[in-house]
Amino acid sequence: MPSMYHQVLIVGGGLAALRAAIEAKDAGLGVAVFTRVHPVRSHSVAAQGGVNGALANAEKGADDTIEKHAFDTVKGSDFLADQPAAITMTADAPKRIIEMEHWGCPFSRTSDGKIAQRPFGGAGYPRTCYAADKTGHALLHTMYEQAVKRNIKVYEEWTVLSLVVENGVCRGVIALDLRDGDIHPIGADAVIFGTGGTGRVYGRSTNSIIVTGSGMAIAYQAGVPLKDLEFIQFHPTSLFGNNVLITEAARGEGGYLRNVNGDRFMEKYAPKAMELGPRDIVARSIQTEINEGRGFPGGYVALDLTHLGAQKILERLPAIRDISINFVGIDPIEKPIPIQPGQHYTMGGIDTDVDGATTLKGFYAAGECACVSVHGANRLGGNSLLETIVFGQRAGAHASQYVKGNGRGRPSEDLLFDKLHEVRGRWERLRAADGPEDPAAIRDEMKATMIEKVGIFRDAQKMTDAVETVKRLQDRYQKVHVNYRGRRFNLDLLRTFELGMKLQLAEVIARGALDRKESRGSHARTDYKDRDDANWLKHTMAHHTPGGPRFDYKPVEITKWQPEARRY
Amino acid sequence: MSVRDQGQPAWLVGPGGAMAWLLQRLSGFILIILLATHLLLLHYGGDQQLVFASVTIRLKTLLFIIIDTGLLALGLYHGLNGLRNVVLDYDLSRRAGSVLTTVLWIVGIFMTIYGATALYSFWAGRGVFGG
Amino acid sequence: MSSRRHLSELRGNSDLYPRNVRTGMYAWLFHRITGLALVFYIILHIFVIASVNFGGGSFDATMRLLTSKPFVLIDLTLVAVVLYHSLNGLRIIFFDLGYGIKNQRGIFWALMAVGTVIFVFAAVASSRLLFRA
Amino acid sequence: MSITDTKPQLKGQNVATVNIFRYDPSTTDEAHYDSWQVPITGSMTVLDLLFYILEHEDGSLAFRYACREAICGSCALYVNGTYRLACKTQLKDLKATEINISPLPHLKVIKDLVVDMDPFWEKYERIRPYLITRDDLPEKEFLQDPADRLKMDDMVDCILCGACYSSCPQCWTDPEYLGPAALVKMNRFTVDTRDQANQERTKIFDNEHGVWRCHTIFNCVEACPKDINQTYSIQHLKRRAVARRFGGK
Repeated sequence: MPSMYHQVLIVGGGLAALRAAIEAKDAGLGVAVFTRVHPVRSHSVAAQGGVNGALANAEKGADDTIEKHAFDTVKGSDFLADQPAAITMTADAPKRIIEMEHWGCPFSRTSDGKIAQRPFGGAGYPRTCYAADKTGHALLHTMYEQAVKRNIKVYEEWTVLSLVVENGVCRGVIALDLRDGDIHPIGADAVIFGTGGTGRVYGRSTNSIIVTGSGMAIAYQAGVPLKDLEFIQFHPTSLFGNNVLITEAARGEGGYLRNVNGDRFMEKYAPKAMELGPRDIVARSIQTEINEGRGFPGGYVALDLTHLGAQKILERLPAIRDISINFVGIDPIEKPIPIQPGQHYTMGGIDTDVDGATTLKGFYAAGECACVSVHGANRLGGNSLLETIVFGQRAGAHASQYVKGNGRGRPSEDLLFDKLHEVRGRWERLRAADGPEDPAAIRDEMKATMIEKVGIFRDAQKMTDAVETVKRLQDRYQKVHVNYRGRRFNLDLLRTFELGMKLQLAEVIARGALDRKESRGSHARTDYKDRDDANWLKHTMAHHTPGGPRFDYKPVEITKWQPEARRY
Repeated sequence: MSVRDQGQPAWLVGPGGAMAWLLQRLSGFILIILLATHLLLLHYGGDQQLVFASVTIRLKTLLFIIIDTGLLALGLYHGLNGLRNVVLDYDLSRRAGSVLTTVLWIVGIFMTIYGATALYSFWAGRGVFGG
Repeated sequence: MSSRRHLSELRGNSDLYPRNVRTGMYAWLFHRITGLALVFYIILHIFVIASVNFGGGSFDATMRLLTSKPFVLIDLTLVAVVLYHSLNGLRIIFFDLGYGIKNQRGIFWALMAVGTVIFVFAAVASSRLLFRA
Repeated sequence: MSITDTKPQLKGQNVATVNIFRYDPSTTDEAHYDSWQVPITGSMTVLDLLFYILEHEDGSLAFRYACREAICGSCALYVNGTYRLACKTQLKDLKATEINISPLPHLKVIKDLVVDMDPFWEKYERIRPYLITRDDLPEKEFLQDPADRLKMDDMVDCILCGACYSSCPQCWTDPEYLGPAALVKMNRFTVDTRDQANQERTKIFDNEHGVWRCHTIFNCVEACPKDINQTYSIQHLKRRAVARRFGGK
């Protein structure tokens, strides 16, 4: 069977991937989307609170500007963000948001009919555009509608296993069709990854179960460096019990955080911003309350919305209400929601420039899997949806340009099939794996280790432990077994395969964190409590080697604002 | 095959259905009124026995003729269109659908004429078949 | 992909027909059954009435048969069928006008209560035929 | 801990009998149910249960999952005779010691609980599920009254899980019928003040495989895990089609 070929091959079905696909399709190129789940099932759909853009629609935000948005982003990032990238993103923001509106996104409205904006953590103005508390759902469905309109070919339930590289140029991918278990080589002139973060490396994650980080790992294995992966965001408010996200909008709309004594403890930690401090600070504050015994039994605090009144909750936060009724049986109109911090976002990722281009020619990345870097050490709420639509578009546009200028056409069958045999060999070996180790046990231990030892508060002791544990788990993974050897929809095999990639990423995260001897943004060390701009104002770059990651560092681009102390 | 072309298929446009739907509702509603009258007067009103003599008398009254003609025509329309709706629920090709519609119209018109001969013959003063 | 093959390919699925039939589906099923019954009845009815064209004797004979006790019971069934079909038809018309869609069950049972009352009246009226000397 | 972290211990736990529909058309012609005794914990959901079986009992089980918070629409299943999202259905709410899990009825089974949603997506695509504008776009956003936005509120909540499509008797018998989800989407655009394609849209839904096949049976409303009233939308479209016949817009 001859190989398949598409000019621009998009991997992933979320907002960034679809936005890139739309851009490439509009550029007149042959586009195909390969996605692990149907596009509308992608994790973008679960985003709740909103998307930031300096539209200045809200009354209190009338003098909001792109520059202020960029500054808030940089300050929120604890100055690790590349400032030109942050400026690019915030400058594109209004265009992209208006475009989504023109495409039909059902944004909530102000009384004069404009897109409504609400306050969000770490932002000086209400600039988070929203569609109730289902903004990701509204945006993703709109984006998919546009993909349908453009007749973009979607390969559903295909998962990419490897990149095909020839002389430093990306020439395609090797992908698995989950429905019949066949592995196919697919040639391409440009490959764009929009594969999402790596949340499920951690326990207590708010992410979809499909957020495995496999896209990052595949790029990493192909020699593309991963940047700043140790910066993992912990969302302050995830539902106690199963860590379903409770949006920041709950606080943006005026919700209070209370400890077991009923105190609004945020006045101790961020007296001005209170509950609307940036996520790293609020998450640490909550964890401190819990650690110091002022949490509720079991380890949680309360998110109190009762004073907002039924009407506001029903109008602005209906999904939050549904979630807490469904999962913990509590109606936030009547009682506070039990919450705890949970892993939420991967600030780091595949190293890209503002056009999504990587060190590997013809290979692009956008969205959570990429690290441009606009989020630096801590992402502001509402900037992740923005990142997907801005950098999805930019990656799509730049990849199209690249294909038009440097397109090499169909790669040779030899190249593709050589790679296919290699990947299929790995896959078949795993399919036959019959060792003593249970993959589920390895995964559970990895997740527990990561959340406990490379979690909100970190120190050398815990992280050394974590690195050792991950190494040990990687050894155990070599002796793993799979329970099912069939071909069709073999979840057991796929999940075990993904576990191997997760373990690689866990190692990158833990080692990068151990090496970074300072506290910055989400990376809070109890043994190095302060930010150290003299030594650590730089990006961690992890390169793949057979023995584990090799690290070097890259300077942060500081063009406009000099680092200052972060107070809220 | 798990790959789906997200094409815009040439959608089978028409035949509409709005009028059929609306008339089904209208005829249904009028039928309820007519039928109530019909049943009240014919069976539950007064103490009349249903015999040939009384029926012929009533059938000579204009009001009854109007009501009964309405019942006849609308009842047939409503019933046969209902029948058509039932059949259309089962994945009929467009061709079969139009054949069905035509057949039902013919049946309906035939039945209406046949029923009407009975109604109007008495109003005209005699049975068509010389009764 | 052909959607027309589904039913045969699904044979293994024992949940082919849902067991959780609820008010709305019962209402529709009975509406359909009573509707079909009434189509056949109306055709029969036209033929019977048209028999007046064949002369009085024939008609009176038919009528005597139709007012005999068993037929009064059949007649009552007919009343029930017509009542159901009319009242549920009204319910559908409400929905078509945009009313009561969110209270479809309540409306169904309210109309059924109305139907029961009317039916009792009809039954009393018919009983004169049943118990006549 | 997250959904897959806990392996419940049998000791001192409640145990439920779980029957799961099994069918792999690539290897066998016969479908059957497999039964397991599974220890259940307080807040365990049907999805947790499926993961438990996948990881500890039978690695061959196939099912769909993603967000586990009732927003992605992957895991609509037929559980104890009712359409449910596996992720938001807690076992204790089923109030049963025996749990029967089947794939969405009336859709072709790919494997076990995974069904072929292609007919569903095909209908979705037919209705032109995207905003159509004709005039020049405004420089900034379209202005839309909050009251007009509110009209779409019910419809934009749809997560396209397919439960309504699977529950609709018209979809069972007429494979060309657009079905509740697609018609809800259609209504979402017809009531959107920004959309300018109502004329074309009417042609798509005003025909014998369109809205007129809906007989207000309400199975879709009963099945919907997001409490969307599909019938409301479909009835709205019907009235629009009639109004259009008489020169309405």
